[in-house]
Amino acid sequence: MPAEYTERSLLKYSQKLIEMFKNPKNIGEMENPTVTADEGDVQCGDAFRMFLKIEDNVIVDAKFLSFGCAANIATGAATTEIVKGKTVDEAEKITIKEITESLDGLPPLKMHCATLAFKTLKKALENYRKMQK
Amino acid sequence: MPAEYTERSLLKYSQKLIEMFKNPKNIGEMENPTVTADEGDVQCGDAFRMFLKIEDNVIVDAKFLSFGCAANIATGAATTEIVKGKTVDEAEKITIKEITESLDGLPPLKMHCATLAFKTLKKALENYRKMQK
Amino acid sequence: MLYWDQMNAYFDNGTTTPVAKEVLDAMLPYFRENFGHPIFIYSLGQEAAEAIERSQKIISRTINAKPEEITFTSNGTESIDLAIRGAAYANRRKGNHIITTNVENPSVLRVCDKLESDGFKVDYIAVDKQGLVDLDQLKKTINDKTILVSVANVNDEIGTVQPVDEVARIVREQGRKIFFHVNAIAGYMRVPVDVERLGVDMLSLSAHKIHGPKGVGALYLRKGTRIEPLNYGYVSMSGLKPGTENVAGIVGFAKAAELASDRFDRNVKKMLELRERLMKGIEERMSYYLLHGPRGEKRSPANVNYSFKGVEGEAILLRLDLEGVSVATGSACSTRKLEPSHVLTAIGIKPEVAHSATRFTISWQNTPEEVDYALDVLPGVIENLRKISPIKAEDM
Amino acid sequence: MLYWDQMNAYFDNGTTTPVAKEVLDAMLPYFRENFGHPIFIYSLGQEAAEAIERSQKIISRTINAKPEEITFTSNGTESIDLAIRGAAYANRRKGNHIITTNVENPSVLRVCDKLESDGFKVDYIAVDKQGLVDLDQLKKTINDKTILVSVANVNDEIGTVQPVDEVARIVREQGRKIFFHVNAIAGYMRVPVDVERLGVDMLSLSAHKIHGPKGVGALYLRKGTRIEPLNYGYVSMSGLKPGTENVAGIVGFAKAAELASDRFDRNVKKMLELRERLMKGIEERMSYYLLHGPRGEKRSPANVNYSFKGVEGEAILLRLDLEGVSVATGSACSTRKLEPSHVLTAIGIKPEVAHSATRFTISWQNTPEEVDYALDVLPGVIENLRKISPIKAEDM
Ligand SMILES: Cc1ncc(COP(=O)(O)O)c(C=O)c1O
Ligand SMILES: Cc1ncc(COP(=O)(O)O)c(C=O)c1O
Repeated sequence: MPAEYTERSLLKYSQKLIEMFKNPKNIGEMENPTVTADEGDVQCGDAFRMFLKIEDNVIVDAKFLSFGCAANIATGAATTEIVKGKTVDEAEKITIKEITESLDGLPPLKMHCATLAFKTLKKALENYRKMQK
Repeated sequence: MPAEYTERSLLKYSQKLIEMFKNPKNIGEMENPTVTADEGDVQCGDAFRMFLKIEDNVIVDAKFLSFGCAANIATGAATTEIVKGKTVDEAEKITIKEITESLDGLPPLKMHCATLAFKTLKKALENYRKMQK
Repeated sequence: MLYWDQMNAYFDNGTTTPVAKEVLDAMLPYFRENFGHPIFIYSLGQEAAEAIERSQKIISRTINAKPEEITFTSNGTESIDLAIRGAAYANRRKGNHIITTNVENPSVLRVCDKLESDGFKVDYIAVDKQGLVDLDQLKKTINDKTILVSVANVNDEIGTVQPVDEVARIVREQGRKIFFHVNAIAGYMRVPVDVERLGVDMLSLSAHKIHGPKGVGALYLRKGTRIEPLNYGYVSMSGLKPGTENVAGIVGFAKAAELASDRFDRNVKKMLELRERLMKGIEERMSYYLLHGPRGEKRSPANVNYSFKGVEGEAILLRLDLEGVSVATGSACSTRKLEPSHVLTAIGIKPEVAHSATRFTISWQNTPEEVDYALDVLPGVIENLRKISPIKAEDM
Repeated sequence: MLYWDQMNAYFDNGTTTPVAKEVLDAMLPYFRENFGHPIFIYSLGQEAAEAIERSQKIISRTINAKPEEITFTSNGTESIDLAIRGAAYANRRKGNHIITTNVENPSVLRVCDKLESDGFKVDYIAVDKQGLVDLDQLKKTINDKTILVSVANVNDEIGTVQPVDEVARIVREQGRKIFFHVNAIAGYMRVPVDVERLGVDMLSLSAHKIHGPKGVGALYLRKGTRIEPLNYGYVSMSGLKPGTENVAGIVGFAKAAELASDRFDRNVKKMLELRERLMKGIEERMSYYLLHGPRGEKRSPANVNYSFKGVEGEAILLRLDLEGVSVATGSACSTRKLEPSHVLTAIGIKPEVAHSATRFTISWQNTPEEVDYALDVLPGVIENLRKISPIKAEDM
């Protein structure tokens, strides 16, 4: 990154993200999920698990666990919040942008956290499709 | 001068010098001096004139004029003060050190001012010796 | 110990200014309450970082720049060094030729000395009798190897307002990229500065010349301009100035800039009135004086500089100080090198007259009463010193 | 907006400290009353210069140096840069080999990176599991080309007190002159520092780690030691730091040093008591923790650093902040590089455990009540985060 510009913006959280970190929605273990998916790498300092309960192709509940930073936890909460109530088809169309925008953006250096939540969701949905076959 | 040391001491005046500058003794024109001497160089920012009144080989009065800085004026006052009452023989033995010590020292960069006052005194005494021949 | 007397009329604002009350008030919370470190991510740290970002915004607005184009430094000298050497080193492969003028601040000149010892070639454009840079000579001096031009918008000694927009046009006319740095330290909040209108790449500022704290500067660096850092270490906010920021000082600088900018027109009008009152008073009451620098619009509203012939400047300065009037001098005796001011030499003043130069620098915080007090004291001081001088004023 | 809460227990004194009340009081007169510029010769300027000289005297006394051996800088990072690169460039012809350790502060490491890009060779001595530098490796690494050794007396992350006197002895044993720099920023006023006993050539200090203001540092430079300046410009007091000084900041630094030095023994005793109270409390109440750095005398009285397995450090830090407890972390997530602390890696901590590192840094201004408050809050925060983690602490 260019030396001549301030670098602080690279790490700075939005107020909305902080709020979501303070009271993260949908966090915790789920009993009897329809599907589960894991992503991340403890050595890299993050690990993510997502649970979906799906009935009639509709995601009726979503929860997650996170070994990660505030951005990790907040994006997990945001992602599960977005998918709840959506059909699997709809959920498959969700973009990373939707997730980050629901948190008023992420600092550039934390984008990988949103990617992690997003990837875990995709993996869970894939697992679900496989189960259906 | 070495870059690693503070340089301020090179310019700093003693309280005694400042006092002498505030109320310089023996300053002004002298009527009917026995001898007069000039030293210095206006282009270099200093010019100095000394008047001595000598009776029976004793310096009964000394005055000076100065186009110069505070150190110039103070050393002029100190020099004339020191020679007053001395015989010409005694005056010839005066050193620069005596002059500067009477002002609690001069900052290194101002030593040339003491030299100037001293040189003018020597010149005046020489002029006097020449007159005597 | 009567010597260090109560100050009555401070006219050395070109050297430094007292911190404004509002500025100190703005700084205070950043010492003990909002004392966080900008690099860290918890609440206190956020407040510190945001204070610096707000300060960037405020300063940038006063020169029509963008917030991210402002880097804070530890003084104006550091800004100048960073701008000039940073740009020179970054463009080493494009050329080794630098142009400035022979009336620049010692900081600029010493940075250029260093560059010469590094193998760069520096040309110093001459000025006319009023201190105005010779634009024809500038045009002729620019060549294929030229990578940087640095000029002050206002001369700090004699107040000349340089035609920096014409300098900028000449620099831009070259077709290829030549870096243009303006040292705006003496001109800031005295004359308008607009980096967009000027098309300048870099511009240096200092807080303590505008009633901000000492030890805080800023460098404007146009977006996309790459210069080489001069210092290294962990980066808190800016890679060009590593290490922990003087947060309170930066907040104080921004407050000072905001105050002065909000009242810019009023301040300039006031300084002009004080300047004219002082100049008129001197010319009416004194004899054997010589004004240095131009009159009228080409002179900074903050600067008055006269030689009072036949007396030495340091003696004038110290005598005025005893009366509570603070000024500066171009005399050799007040400098380490014992040479008269290079600026006065450049405008053709004889050394024996340069030694008598006495500079009054005005701020918007000065009053007509202070001017009148200085005018009451000055004639006596000069007359007194002339009486004890072996040189006659009329002979100089 | 409850997030940026009232602070209850500030334990990030290793990052920065609030300015002490007496320090601010000492600084205040230098903003608006004694606002003179040290370079000028009239009364106000004299006061400013004398304030800086007094400050040199005060700081020098705290490390058994001479006043003229102290140069003030704009932060600790600048002191380090000036010491290391200044000495390296000045001794370029004698050799190009520099030795430091692999647990130095990022400022030292980035300065060394720059030197490597300038053609110097830098060797990083390893440390043991407690962070103590390997003296045998040091001895073997010194060679004919070695011109500089730089070591911190206290590690800022894990509190290891280095045997700098043994390092100094090894350096001196070489017969020829090798410069020795001690980064004493984390250790100053936590462990004794005596430049004469150590025979150190250069030593770096920073004001904001001892309840002084941010943006002020000092470099001790042994009399007769020649280093190359890194910055250029007009010189006010010191040729190694050109430009106008942060006079108030320097006065504040000296006051902070004087306060801390006068109460040094008492302060150390107090910090030791708080440190032991905190460590005992953590080890009694928590499970699956790992202490980083040594116990007892080889640990700074100001440092406590544990990993709480299975939870990420940034999350701990922000959760504690919500409760009014300020700490630092070795987690990758709180840094720009997204790598875990190089210090924890150097002492052999696995990345997944390093991510959980939580650093408490104590000051003499902390109280037992603050320690107890932190101990009340900590178990809940960790338990809560462990509950939402897919990784089990016992598996790490
Ligand atoms: C024109 C000019 N340039 C540079 C400087 C140096 O700035 P600072 O005093 O902040 O180091 C000054 C002030 O002395 C100045 O007037
Ligand atoms: C050991 C150590 N070295 C260097 C520094 C940098 O000093 P400063 O913050 O004054 O730039 C710090 C503080 O962050 C430190 O703890």
